[in-house]
Amino acid sequence: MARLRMNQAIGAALADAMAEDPTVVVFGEDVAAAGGVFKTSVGLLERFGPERVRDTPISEMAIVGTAVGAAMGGLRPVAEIMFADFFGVALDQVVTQGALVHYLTRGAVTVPMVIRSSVGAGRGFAATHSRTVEEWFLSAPGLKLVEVSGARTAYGLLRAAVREEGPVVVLEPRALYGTREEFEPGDDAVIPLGVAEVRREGADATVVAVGQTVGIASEAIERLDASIELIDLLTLRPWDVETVLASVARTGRLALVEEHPFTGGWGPEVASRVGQELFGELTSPILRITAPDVPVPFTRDLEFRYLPTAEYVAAQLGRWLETDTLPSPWWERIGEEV
Amino acid sequence: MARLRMNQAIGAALADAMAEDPTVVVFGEDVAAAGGVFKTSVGLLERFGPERVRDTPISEMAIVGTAVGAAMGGLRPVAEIMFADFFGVALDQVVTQGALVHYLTRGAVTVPMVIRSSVGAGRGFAATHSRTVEEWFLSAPGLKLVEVSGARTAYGLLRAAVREEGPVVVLEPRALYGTREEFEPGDDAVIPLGVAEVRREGADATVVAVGQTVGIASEAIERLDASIELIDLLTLRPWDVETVLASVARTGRLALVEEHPFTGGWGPEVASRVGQELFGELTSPILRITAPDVPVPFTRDLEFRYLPTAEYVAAQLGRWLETDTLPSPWWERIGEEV
Amino acid sequence: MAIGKGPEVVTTYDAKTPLMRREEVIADPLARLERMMEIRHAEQKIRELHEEGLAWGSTHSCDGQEAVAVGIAAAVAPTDHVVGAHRGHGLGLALGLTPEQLLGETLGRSVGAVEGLGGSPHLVETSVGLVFTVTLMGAGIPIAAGLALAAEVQGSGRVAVAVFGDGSVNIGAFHEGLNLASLWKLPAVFVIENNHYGEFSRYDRTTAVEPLARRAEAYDLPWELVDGQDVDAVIAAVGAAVERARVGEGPTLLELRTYRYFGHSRSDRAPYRPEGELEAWRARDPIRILGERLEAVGMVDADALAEIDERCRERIEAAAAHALASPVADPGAMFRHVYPEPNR
Amino acid sequence: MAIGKGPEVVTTYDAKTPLMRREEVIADPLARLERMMEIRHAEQKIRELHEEGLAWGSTHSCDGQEAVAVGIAAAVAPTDHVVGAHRGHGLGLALGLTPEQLLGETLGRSVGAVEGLGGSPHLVETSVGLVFTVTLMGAGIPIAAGLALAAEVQGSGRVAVAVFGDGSVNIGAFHEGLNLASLWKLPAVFVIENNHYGEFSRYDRTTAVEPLARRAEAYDLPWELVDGQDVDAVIAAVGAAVERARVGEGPTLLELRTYRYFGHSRSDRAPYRPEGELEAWRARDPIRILGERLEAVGMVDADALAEIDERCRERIEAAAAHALASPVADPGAMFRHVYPEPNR
Ligand SMILES: Cc1ncc(C[n+]2csc(CCOP(=O)(O)OP(=O)(O)O)c2C)c(N)n1
Ligand SMILES: Cc1ncc(C[n+]2csc(CCOP(=O)(O)OP(=O)(O)O)c2C)c(N)n1
Ligand SMILES: [Mg+2]
Ligand SMILES: [Mg+2]
Repeated sequence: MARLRMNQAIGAALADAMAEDPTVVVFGEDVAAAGGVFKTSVGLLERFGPERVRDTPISEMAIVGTAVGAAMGGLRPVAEIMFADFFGVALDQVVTQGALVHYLTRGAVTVPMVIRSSVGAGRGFAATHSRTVEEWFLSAPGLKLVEVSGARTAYGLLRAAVREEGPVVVLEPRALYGTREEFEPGDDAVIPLGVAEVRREGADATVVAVGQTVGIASEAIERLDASIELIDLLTLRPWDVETVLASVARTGRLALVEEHPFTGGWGPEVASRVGQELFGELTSPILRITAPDVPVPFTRDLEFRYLPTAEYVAAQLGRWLETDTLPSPWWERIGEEV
Repeated sequence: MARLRMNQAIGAALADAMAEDPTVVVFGEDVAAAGGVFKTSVGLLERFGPERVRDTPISEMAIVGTAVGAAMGGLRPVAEIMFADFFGVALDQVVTQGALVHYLTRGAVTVPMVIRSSVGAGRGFAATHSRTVEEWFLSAPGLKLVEVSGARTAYGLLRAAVREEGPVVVLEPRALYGTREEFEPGDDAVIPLGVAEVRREGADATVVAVGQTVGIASEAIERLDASIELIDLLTLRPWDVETVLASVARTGRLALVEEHPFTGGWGPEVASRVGQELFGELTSPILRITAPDVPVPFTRDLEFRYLPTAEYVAAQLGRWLETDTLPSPWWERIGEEV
Repeated sequence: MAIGKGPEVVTTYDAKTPLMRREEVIADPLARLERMMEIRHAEQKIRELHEEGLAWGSTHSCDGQEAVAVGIAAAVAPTDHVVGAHRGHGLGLALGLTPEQLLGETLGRSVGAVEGLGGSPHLVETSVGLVFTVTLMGAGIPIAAGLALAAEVQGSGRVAVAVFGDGSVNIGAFHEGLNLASLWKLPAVFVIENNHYGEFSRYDRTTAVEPLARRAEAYDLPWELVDGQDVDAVIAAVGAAVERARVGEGPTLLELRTYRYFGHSRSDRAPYRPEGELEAWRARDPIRILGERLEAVGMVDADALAEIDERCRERIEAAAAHALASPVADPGAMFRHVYPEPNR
Repeated sequence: MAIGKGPEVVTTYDAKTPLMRREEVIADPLARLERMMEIRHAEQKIRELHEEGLAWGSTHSCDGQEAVAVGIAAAVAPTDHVVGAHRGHGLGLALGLTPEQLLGETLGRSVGAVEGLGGSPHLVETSVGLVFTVTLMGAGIPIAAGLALAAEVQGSGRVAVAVFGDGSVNIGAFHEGLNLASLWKLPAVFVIENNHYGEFSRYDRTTAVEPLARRAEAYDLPWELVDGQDVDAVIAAVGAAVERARVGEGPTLLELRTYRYFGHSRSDRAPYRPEGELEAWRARDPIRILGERLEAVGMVDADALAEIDERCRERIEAAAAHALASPVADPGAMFRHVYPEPNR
């Protein structure tokens, strides 16, 4: 068993993938000589050499475009976009080029590329470097999208992503890079895409979380005296409808804990679908615990007010379970006691 | 009263805005000398001159970035991105730069810019030129997003957008550019942002539609022998929650007619919110009539199979009203009689 | 290799595969002349099909630019990788695509290059290295860099070629892709097909440098300005650039000067052309230039030229008839190939 | 004009407004020297605050680059518009931002330039033309083009200046913005602050041209390579470019060669530097260069230099203390200014 930080687990996944398959190459801004700004690729250059591990200029469009082409040409590139907000300059290459190549060549050309990127708030990177932006990818035919929630899932999902025949975007909550988890790296640790994980079982309500909100939700649930099932969605496209529906059908209640602002993101998608499929079977309205619809504020107090904290999540879940009605979010109660 | 094609209405709105306010400038690819590839800015160059009406290179990032800066500097730019799919190379300037300037300058700098763009399928432009991509903007704090549904709303919303102090993205269904509507251009025709329009009243169900699906839904409703209320959402961010809730509270049923594929887009947003707010008050599950989760196919038969047609919408609505359960979408019934 | 075979093509009048068609163009000046005529007839036919209401959607013709397409096809090996752009009918046919594949795609039939699901700009035929056509301007440039990276890492000896228009040199992807390809000395060739207009704008009104290929200096790359109406000049320049790439000397930026005889797309009557410009370019018609050259050395005479031309006309007519008689894909097709099958 | 006033600033030790601070820098070489020392002390203090755990988040120091910041501030009018980037402490102070505004922002206090909601990179002070700082590389370039367009359409006589790093010349926005600004002959100045590294990569490993400013030729623009350690050289070059822009001769691309003494951001110990490089650059310290120059002409002596330095230290200490004693914005602040108030 290894006890790895999430960034080390990502490095281990990259190394194991490169060792397994000589067509795997890694590139991005400062991923080679420096091992990545978040230290997710330390040692790869030394071990696999400069042909397969490359630093790029600050050119996100070229980074993704080169990954698309390299994958078309028979490599399995794993490219890094340092902060997911930067997809704003390179989205075309992900969703309009890379994701459509297989369809538009009627299967003649595949694009087995992985684009990794860090997401989320909680590290003081402020408004332009803290979003999760999953909505940019959620609707893209041809693409798969995962968001890891710790060292183990980062390792397992990244290994699986590299083995996919089509393009995969892997989102990594940057607040978790330094957190540790114990697990055994290797083939058995590979986590198939498209399958959610039930993190704890429960009978009274189902909570679905993604990325760093998995840990937050878990902590919140521990504070409550209720039997709550916690699901880590892991893959956002295609998400595991069956696992979620089966759980909610049993518990009758669904709450989502989202880092994304209330409008958009993966939450409405899940809420809308479950609401359709389990119409009449829910005992309370679907609760969405989210960030507010504002840019991520810098100052620490506000950033951690913006992010749903375990305390806040516990309070919201508690009120909801007690009353079977939706508690208003904190921002509708500014001035009142929270 | 004028009977204008939608592209003419847009040209009229631009001309009226430019006449009203000397700080309004218009630029984009081939919008000046040629009057726009969709003929939405015909005659502006002749009337307002080359300082205020400009052709740009094929440089979407520069187009939007220049609009951001021009707006910061005191102009009211209306820039065109020819096809909304092209925002894939310029999204950063819209959501990470333009939309955040006011927040990050604490109100000291405003960005009164409008970015117009054509969206949608139905014209044989194929996979990379036919998406609606509203999800790229829906979650962006600081941004407003509208989608017009014909000549009258195109005129009215564009005029309102130009008068906004903050950035607005205006989506124009390109399949409607050639369709005509009768209305009186001028100040009274301005349509405030954030307000949905009830297109027809009804008691048994509420249908919400956006862009070209408004007309499709309207035609579908006419084929049905039921009392259906039709709401044209018009503004997608912030959308008119009140109008929709009031209607659905009365009718007890909500169906959405969306051009977007099933996953993502504005639909889940509305469905999720209404499901939360009117929990227990709906008499049937929320129906979403959408395109399938695939790239837009080129060949005509398939493109019009991909798009929800009036016939299909009528059939789905009819089944839903009859059974109060969700009819499966056509793609789950391939092979069966549709 | 991730790139498999293209779809099986049912040909009517002759059994030539794309690869055979390509080999002819590489080997034989007469075949090049014939291919240029074939392209001209194909464009003419596509216009007719649109006028008759038999074809739909957007389409971009390349009449006048045939020497660029055929020259590239002759200078590049079928095992090299080419990324084209939206105005790709000529490049497709030149590289080896059959007329049925082109006409079928334009008409949205399942016999088309990509089963009619992509439409006229989306021509792909992997057996001759036409691996993708990119319809967002410049987006193919970093993709070609990536193909070249694959070639380099694999040591395959392949070269990657991106072909794009004069209007596509002002987009970010051009800049980022060329810089990266130069830094990594990738085996790539970047070809600006300067047909003088990007949609309705003359290139000198949108690009602040002349000639366009001079931008290569900003990336420390060699460049050349080439007569795009002379297929032999195109072959020489592209061939030299391909050779440089293949021996590890890195990318080249070429600008091939040419001209499009018709509008940007179907509806464009090109009112923006200065008077006399079209006529001046028609006087340098690439088919005529090659035809006269081959006549001068006795490889053809007027009768032979007429005969070849007629053969091309017939071939295109037959292909169109075949495509028109072919089925449209079933609705299930739009669900196929969205995602590849898992391989392990 | 859409640009209103910045937030009211409560100063402690002196009542100088940003505009007064800016006017000093424009008028007086001694004030420039003092401002450079102030910047150096501010960076030192910010590092300390981070080490003490009093500041949080990412921050980028510019020790060694002071002459670039102060030279730009002296050459550009307060009514001109400047778009900065993430490494902007020096540029902010030079343009007139008060130390409280900088320290307050870094510490996330409401006394900060943008109420602590933006953080250390987001320094704005519209009263001196610092209208935005852009933290995505190169994104400020087309924005500056837009500001210049506004100036041109309004006939305001303003010039727009974008300042960005060597690492930001390979991003699409650079290419698109420069081409557009050149075509439209906009009153803009584009300044590459080449501090030799973009994060951990030396500029010559990521950019395929030397010097970087030569890229101007790809846009038919004039360019100059400037000694960024000599504030007077910076003033001369930026001043000339501003003048060209103001009289309608269009944009210029400048490359100011400088060096950052510390790592890219807090955690970076800069192991990638070649041995001796830092020392060589420290030997060309911009504060020393100007100090010696002013000493040589008798404007200061060693005592005076020590006094100015001490004054700067105290000013920064006072500003830090003031900021630390100031409140953090209330949660409601994150909801304010997301959207502007409607004006009609
Ligand atoms: C990024 C992007 N912007 C705009 C367009 C719309 N568009 C399609 S073709 C075209 C003109 C391209 O000109 P050029 O590159 O010269 O190619 P040509 O059509 O002359 O072959 C434009 C602007 C696009 N497809 N992609
Ligand atoms: C588009 C984009 N890509 C990457 C980054 C991450 N990043 C922040 S600073 C930086 C280095 C910038 O280098 P340079 O332009 O030389 O400025 P310097 O830090 O040296 O002042 C990078 C890559 C970013 N902010 N934006
Ligand atoms: Mg062209
Ligand atoms: Mg730098």
